Amino acid sequence: MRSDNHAHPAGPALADRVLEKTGVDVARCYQCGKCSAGCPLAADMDFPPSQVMHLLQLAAGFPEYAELALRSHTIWLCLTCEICYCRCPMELDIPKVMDALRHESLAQKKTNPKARDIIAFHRAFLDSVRTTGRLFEMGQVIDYKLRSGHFLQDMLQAPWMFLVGKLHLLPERVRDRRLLGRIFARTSKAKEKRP
Amino acid sequence: MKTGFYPGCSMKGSAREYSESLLAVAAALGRDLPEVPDWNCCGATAAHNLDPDLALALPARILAAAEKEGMDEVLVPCAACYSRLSVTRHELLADEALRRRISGLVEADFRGSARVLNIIEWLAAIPGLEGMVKAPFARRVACYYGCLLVRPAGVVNFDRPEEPQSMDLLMKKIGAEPLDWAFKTECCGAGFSVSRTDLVAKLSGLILEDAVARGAEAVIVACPMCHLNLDMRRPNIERRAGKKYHIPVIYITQALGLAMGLPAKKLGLQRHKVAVKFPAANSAAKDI
Amino acid sequence: MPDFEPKIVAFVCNWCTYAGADLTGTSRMKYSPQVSIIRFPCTGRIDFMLLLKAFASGADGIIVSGCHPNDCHYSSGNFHARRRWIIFRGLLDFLGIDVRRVQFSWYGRWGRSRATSACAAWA
Amino acid sequence: MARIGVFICHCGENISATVDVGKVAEAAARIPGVAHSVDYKYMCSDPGQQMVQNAIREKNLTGVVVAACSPRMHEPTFRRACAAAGLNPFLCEMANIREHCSWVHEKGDATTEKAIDIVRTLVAKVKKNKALQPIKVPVTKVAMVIGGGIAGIQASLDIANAGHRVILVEREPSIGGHMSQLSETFPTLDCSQCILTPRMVEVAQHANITLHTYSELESLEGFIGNFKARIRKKARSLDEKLCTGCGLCAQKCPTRRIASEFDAGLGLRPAIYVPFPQAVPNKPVIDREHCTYYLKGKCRLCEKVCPTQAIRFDQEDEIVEVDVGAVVLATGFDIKHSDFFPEYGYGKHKDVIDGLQFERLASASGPTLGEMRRPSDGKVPETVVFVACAGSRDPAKGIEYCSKICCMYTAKHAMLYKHKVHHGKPYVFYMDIRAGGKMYEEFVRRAMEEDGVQYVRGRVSRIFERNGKLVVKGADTLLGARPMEIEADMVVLATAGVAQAGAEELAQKLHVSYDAHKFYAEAHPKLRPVETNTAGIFLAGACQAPKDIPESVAQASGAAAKVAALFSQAELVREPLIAVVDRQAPPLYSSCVGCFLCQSACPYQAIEKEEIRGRDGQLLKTVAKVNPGLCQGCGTCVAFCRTKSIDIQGFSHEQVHAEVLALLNRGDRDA
Repeated sequence: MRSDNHAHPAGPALADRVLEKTGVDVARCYQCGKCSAGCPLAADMDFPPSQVMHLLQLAAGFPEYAELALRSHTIWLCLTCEICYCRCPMELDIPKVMDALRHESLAQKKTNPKARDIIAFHRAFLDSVRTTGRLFEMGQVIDYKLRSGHFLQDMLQAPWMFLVGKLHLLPERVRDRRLLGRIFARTSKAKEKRP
Repeated sequence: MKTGFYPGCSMKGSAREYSESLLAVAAALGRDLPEVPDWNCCGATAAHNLDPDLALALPARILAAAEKEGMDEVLVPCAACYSRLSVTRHELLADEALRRRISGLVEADFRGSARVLNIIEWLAAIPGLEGMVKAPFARRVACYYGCLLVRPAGVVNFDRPEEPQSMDLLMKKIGAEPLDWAFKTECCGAGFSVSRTDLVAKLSGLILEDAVARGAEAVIVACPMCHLNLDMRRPNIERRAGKKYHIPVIYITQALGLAMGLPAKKLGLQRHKVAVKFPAANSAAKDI
Repeated sequence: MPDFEPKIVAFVCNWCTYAGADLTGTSRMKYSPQVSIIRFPCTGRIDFMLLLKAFASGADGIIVSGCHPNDCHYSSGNFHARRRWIIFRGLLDFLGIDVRRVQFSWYGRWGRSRATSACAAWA
Repeated sequence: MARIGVFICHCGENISATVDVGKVAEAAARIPGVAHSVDYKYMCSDPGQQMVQNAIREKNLTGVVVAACSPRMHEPTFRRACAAAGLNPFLCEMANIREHCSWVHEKGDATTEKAIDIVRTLVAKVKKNKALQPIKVPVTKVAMVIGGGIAGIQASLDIANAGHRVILVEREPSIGGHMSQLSETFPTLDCSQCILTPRMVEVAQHANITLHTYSELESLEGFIGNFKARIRKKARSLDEKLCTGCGLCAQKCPTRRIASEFDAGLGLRPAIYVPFPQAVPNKPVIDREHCTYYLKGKCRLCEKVCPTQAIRFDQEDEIVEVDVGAVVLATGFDIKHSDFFPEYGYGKHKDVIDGLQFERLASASGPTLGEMRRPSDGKVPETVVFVACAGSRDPAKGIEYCSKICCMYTAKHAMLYKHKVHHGKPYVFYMDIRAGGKMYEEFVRRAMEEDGVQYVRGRVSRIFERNGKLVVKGADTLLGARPMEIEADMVVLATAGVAQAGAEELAQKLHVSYDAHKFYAEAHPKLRPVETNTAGIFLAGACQAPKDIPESVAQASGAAAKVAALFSQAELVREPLIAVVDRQAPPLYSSCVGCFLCQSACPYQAIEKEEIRGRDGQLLKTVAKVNPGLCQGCGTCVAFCRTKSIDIQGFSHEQVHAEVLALLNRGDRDA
């Protein structure tokens, strides 16, 4: 933990919450830029990974930097492909930090508008798992279209997929679906409690 | 040593041919693959992106079910599921309090006694694979590992995170010529296949560009998501790159099946977007 | 016994562990004041009967620590110490003294952090 | 009745900040036998020492305990002060209430109690101290320098010029070390071999220096002033006296395709070779692992062409025994090679080279005779990327330290490349530029401003080959950390400086301690950088930590000065903390029963047999006797002795028992 002899303005700073949840101490990052250099999507990000780490480093003294990190497009573009963690000289688990920032961004409703489709896809994915226990691809695509509004997307793919037998019309269900329901209920309740 | 089998959702849907070819090969090798009873989805990227507890709960329930069934190891052919199950097992074994909490959450006592195997580990452990080869798969191939088979290294402890060789060695065993290429473990765009197809077109395009430039005749994959992006998204890739890539993308189990002389139909080759054909002559195998 | 304050005596060799403890000081690493150090030229010099004397005089725990094998300033002192320790441990059992009350270990010259952790682990 | 003086130091506030020094002084005063107890702000200062001396005289104290810092710090200071006041120095002990108490515990009663415990322990010990006289030991005024790089050469020359004999042992066929492999050196760009070879020749021709090349230290026994070294002269398969160094054998040798170590694997050499033209001694060596004669028993061409018949195929390794008084360790360092980096291709790309290989490419005596040609196809590289911090400052790769010299030689490499390929485009990927030496910063500025070297701030994530080019994936954190790719023709990795192979084994032969990275440990990082904890063994150069040539030379001269100081005394005064076997009046003469277990335990063979004869010459008993010259005071014999007849002065049974009892305040009753 940070040495506790200087007080924090508004409770534990974002960096401390990240440390507590992921065990990653952003103070160890010496901004060598190797993660950004290897990140496949860094060019599309508003803040490449090394800059997100720097935002976290300064977030304690500058709350607006915490905002930039939580409202960034980066944390949704991150595919957790683990290249950065694999090559980080200080062995910092950056994908895990991104996960933690995503959870906080969702909890505080600060998700970047550009990431709407990505989040819609993940929500649709989990809807299918909650209801059937598995991913029912057809159902998930429909749910995604309703959430994202891209009704015409991949219209040409569907018939082909059906023809080659890759598209099932009926979902495969898990027998103990009620247990799945209870698991989802417990985890979403836990989410409310978190800051 | 009881080996369980966790197919994962995509092998029942968009990656049917991966499941067909795996089961065909397993049957030919006389290995039965009992499924984990009443298995549920591992949550893949969606779960750990949105909810930390759910990301651990879903895989924990799967592993607990496998343990209850007495399975010592579970074959997980899909790289994403393999990663989620491995990470969950690693984190729950490292933190007793977390293990107890997640076990409570899924109402099953996760012990971590079942090891998680990926497809290459499972195939490599089968003795005398070379002996089963009837029609050597004599092609120049680019073995594509993707991200999650070899990373994070501390968790999966499989092969090398940079320039892995295990799939190359397997392909050499069945007569192929694995190429030294530069995109073995670069990301294909994974879960953005539907939500950000443009990014998949970019990343998967780079992969195909390098494979073709090196003279590869096929890309070998071991993950349904990579196959989906590299094969089914080919039109998007080609539209963005402004050029055609005729290189087929096949699963390692399909390549193995072909080399063992199994019929193409049983291996699901007809379900590919990019037809699995190879230019004339240079291979003894007849044109499929 | 919430406020049980164990008295721990550390018999250390001058070249590695004593120097290690000095460096623990220069780096201001904290550990419990219950641990006190008695300096010997080498662990080879420590007569293990002295440990019984220490237990008899009220020591709760004892640390015996010197240089890593092959690093001994006198080349072989610590080998003799290790052999004596193996026999002495049997004697402790025989006498009914809990072997865990004695910790025998090597702290190399750079092991100041381990010197701290051992003391901390004990106290 | 003991009259002990206790002197408690505040050490400024290093001690008084957490220890109530007044209370310790009061408690000390109450200990039986303490006649004087006082605390003062700076005991080690002159007034502090005066207080001790005055107290000794006024209260004729029989013992002194100074409660302050570690005995390893100021024990000599206070023992000298006591001696000056007429008290035998070995009746003065240090109670370590700083490093072992005030610095490591929080302020509070427990800390003060512990300080009092420590003082009481040492007071109990001092009461049992005896007055001892130092031992005089002869000094062999011959120094052995291990390692013939610039540090070893400088140390040898300085010691030899101080009038003492030097034995220089070098593992390679020639002295010169890494410096002989360099092209030009920063910050002056003067040619490395031009400034080095004269020194090498001076070493070869110096009357006081005996040079053993292609040799390694087999073992070292003894102690400061009295070492006995055994040096293994590996067989060169050559009679050095006959050989004139004409080089005919190397020209004619048919086995020519062996990777040259001197050229860092870029050039080739024959089986019988001289590492480089200016080698000292300029005598070839036969590489028995590759020479056809040793492999298949054929050829022997070199023997036929040698004008002086100097080839000796049946030559054996030779062990040379020498007595030396001091050893200087100057074994240098090595660097990681490109195969150490998974993300840079595990060394499979021929054109991804390390710093030493670049030096060879740039060197006039190199495989490309100084022309800038890349190893794979000999083409002149148009774009070269230099990667700083390759392996250094990388805890993930087990090397967390900075190797200190790479920023400077990387700037130099970029400049040398630009001087040789004017239209070339050099890029340097860096994290921080560390150019702290004299004229260093100006040198790096010159590289940027005059030679147009492009510096990109960021670490390279990956290097891979794509249609003939090396793609360097990096990012510039000063431009928003946008990933960028440079298609380079050649990449030079400024790899981490690490310890030499075999550094650990050598350290164990010399009982010298070393750190986790196998760099030798200096006695004190700031105040005794050229000494080790082992008396008589000194350090110079990069074997202690990566450093540049100026520092290595300075350290070498420092070590040489230490050796010269050691040799300036006729005899060496050694602390009398040695073993003594009990002697008594007849008829017992000694409690020793002559089992001689102690003799088998003694690592220094310092225990001899002494026959005690009656007046009529008849042998009464044979007892053990310690040779004060050999005994090092380790005390192993003491713990072996069944009858407690042998004891170590300074750590005797009485003293140690007193300490244990006092520490556990089982009170030493007697006054």
